Amino acid sequence: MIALAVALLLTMVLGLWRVIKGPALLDRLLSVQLFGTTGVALCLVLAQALGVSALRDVALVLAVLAAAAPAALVQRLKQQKIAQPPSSEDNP
Amino acid sequence: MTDLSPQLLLYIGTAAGLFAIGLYGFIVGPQTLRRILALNIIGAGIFMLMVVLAYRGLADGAADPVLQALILTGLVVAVSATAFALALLARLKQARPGQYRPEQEPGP
Amino acid sequence: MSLLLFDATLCLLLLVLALASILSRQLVHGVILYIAFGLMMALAWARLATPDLALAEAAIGAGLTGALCFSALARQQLHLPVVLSWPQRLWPAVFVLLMLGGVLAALLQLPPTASPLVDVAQAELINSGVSHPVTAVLLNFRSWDTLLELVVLLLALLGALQVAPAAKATTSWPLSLSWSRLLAPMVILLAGYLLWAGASQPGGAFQAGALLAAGAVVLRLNHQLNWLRWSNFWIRLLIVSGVSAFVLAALLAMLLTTDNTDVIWLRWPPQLAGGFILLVELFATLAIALTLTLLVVGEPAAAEQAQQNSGGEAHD
Amino acid sequence: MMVLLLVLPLVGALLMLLWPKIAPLLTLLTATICSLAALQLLLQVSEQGSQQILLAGWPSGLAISLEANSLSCLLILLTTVLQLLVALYAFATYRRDKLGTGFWPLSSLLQLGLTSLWLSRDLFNLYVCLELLGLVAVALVSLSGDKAIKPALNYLLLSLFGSLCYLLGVAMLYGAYGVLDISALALQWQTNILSTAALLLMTLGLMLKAALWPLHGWLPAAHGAAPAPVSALLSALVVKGPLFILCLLWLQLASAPQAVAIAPLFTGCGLAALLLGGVSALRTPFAKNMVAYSTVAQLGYAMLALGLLLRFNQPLFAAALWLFVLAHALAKAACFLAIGEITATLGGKRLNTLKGASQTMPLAMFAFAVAGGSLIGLPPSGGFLAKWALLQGLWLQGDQLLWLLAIVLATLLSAAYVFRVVVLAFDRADPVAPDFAPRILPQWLALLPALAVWAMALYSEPLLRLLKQEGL
Repeated sequence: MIALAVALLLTMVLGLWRVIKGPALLDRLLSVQLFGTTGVALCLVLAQALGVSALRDVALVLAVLAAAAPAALVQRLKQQKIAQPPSSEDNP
Repeated sequence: MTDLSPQLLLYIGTAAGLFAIGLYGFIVGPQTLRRILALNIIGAGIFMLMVVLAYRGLADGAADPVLQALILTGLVVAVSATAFALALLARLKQARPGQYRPEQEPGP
Repeated sequence: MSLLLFDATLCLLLLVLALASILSRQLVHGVILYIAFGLMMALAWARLATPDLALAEAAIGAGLTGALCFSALARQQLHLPVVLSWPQRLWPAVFVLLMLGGVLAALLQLPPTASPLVDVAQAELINSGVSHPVTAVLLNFRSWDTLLELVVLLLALLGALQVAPAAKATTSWPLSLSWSRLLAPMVILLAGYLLWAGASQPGGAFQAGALLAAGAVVLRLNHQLNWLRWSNFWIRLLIVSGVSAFVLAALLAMLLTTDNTDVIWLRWPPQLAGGFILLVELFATLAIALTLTLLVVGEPAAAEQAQQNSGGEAHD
Repeated sequence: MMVLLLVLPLVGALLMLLWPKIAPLLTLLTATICSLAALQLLLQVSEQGSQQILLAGWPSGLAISLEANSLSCLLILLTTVLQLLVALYAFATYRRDKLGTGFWPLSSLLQLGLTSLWLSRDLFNLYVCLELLGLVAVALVSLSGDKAIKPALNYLLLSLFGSLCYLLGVAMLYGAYGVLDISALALQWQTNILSTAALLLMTLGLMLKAALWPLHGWLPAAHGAAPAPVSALLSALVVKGPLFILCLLWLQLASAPQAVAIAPLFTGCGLAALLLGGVSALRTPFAKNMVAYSTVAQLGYAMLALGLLLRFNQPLFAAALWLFVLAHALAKAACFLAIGEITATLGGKRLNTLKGASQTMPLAMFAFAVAGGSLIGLPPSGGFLAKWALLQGLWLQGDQLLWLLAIVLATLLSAAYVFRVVVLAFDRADPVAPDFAPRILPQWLALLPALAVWAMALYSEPLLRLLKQEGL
């Protein structure tokens, strides 16, 4: 069970690469989304492995809310167009 | 030199590390928003330390409820303060038009 | 062994994300990294088997902080990356390392024994009116802290409303709108469940309130719930009710215990404690949800006024 | 009685939020009742000894404990009376000065935060009180609008950082001893790296929040930018909160070797604050900033007294410490109200606006001069009492010539910045014309605390006895 959790965590380490390196803002955002969904899975696995059933509630909350931040972001992006920052470094 | 289990030591080290990272960010900045993030990272480090402390010397799975409650209280206080700081920051950006480019300005 | 590997990976991820969020050259990236860091913190709480915190962190870190930071970012002009000279980086780093050394040296001296309060709290749990020890500490053993904490939250809202700049009108987006409508009932259901569960298992007022707020924020961003504003008397009443229900309940409890010789502030009568706590939590949840929502989205009235005032310019 | 003092401002603030129209009257009402209650509590405590309650009726350790000793009561009385005075001043001027409606509930919450801080004896509860105080102070500063936003934000960030340092210290102490109650902690205290590090972290945080030199950088801007009644409250009361906790920690918790080891730091910082703060006050061109720098300098006396108290353990220094706090609070409230009233009437922020003010606004100028006399330490003011206790203590220790010299120098500096204003005000050649007819009532209100600080001398015997026996 723990091995499964470790494997899930390792996928996050791979996601970390995209979050840090980008290159585009969208890459970073999508990998944060990946963190969210993997987090849900991880919580469920941990609930089983550690025997703490309340962690399933955590998974539920994460699943419902993991989309809230990106929704807020998209909303703000539309008004501010921060998706295209002035520096060229970020454009793919 | 210590009787704590390696796992607790690992988390204590991480907590101290987060505190240090946040401290560095708070001092160096340079943007105010980044300093607010840094404060939150310091807070996360402290809360992590408190969680780890809650596990010492108890049977498996049990944790000190007092510490957990303190953390929850601290968390609410931290969120409130962060939100207030961000509101002030937003106003600051608006109050100094020299550093802020309003949306309404005609584009090229 | 594999658990230790898991812990090591998790800690590494946390440290790398925090460091990257501080050191990233662009602020936007710093904020995104910080949100990822918040998610990872929720996982760390889950791993440390503190579901109360994991729930709170999930609602705040994943839901609200992200929205807050992006709102702040949206109002800020993008800075070009700031390059600091090496003395500007070196001296703080030296100071931080010294501090880290001191703190670590001190932390290694921590005794491995639990606090004596754990046993006391466990022994008194049956008299507290709830069966979940964390809720008992929050709303009974150390309720004064919680009351003041609610005041702090209210205060942050007062301060934020007072300085709030005129918010800009946003345009709604059909997909996000219908999605948020779908989300709303689920959030309410889940929040109610968390509040109810708080008496016996992890969950409680703050978690439920933060969750509700996260749902309300998404709706507000899509121009729903326009009645949700500070200038609306009933909303103000609800926001204030979090603290006032607490105070009123405490005063009522004082009246009910007049047969005893000593009347003590914030003591619930033992047989009614569960009811009092549920009542206080119910109002606290509503107040927390509304306060957090307004903290994140600001006062909508200002936005609409600004829209009317600057209507001409906006079309340029 | 304690509960009344805590609940009343809170309930008042809540009602003010619901019905903003009645807020000013409600503030005056609650402040009056609280002042009377505080007086009653002080009398009660001085007769029957200190009172302690365990909140919510749980066993000691689990419950948060509140303690009303004579010092706490005195500070509560000071808080409520100043609150009432400032509320009156604000009531008299809020239409003219466009003080937002936000002022009233915030000032009530400030009273709540301060009262609960003076009473609390629980490390974590003190953290919550500190945060409450910090947020309310920042919200009050930001009432001034655009020009105050930057100082307010800076204040908030540093104050948050200070609280986090304090919280880390609390976490370490709880980790080591498993209790949060200060008296329980004092019983098990050990001198080791852990407790020393925790104390130092908390000291760093509290010094930052109390604007003690060299961590005072945020104060002049924040206090200078705030509206006059707010600056009066902040300078007189808010910075004293963290100072109070600092004294609690070092006087009740720290072991003798730790106390002796830290003493040079406090005395050194105190001296530096006195001298450098005084020089800055002398050099700044803005009237309110001058008063704010004077706060930095005057806090140096408190630091000095604390350091000497830790070093020599002589009760006279404890009396000096708290006399400084009381005298400074009254004098500074008078200074800020007087300067605020003058600058509002004469329409300018710079010191040279005050030219000839003794002619146009004699009462306010008189209030400033009288309060300034206490800041300098002229007999028989409260400031003199405090300084006298300090010098007496030094005399008893013997061979402290260097300290005497430094105190004389600091006195000269404070005299210099007070006389700088007074001389300017008595320059009747070409007075600055007021923007509108000066009003009498606010000037009287500024004069009241200034007179009170001189009246302290009348009660010097009981005050000294109270403070010496308590000394925390």
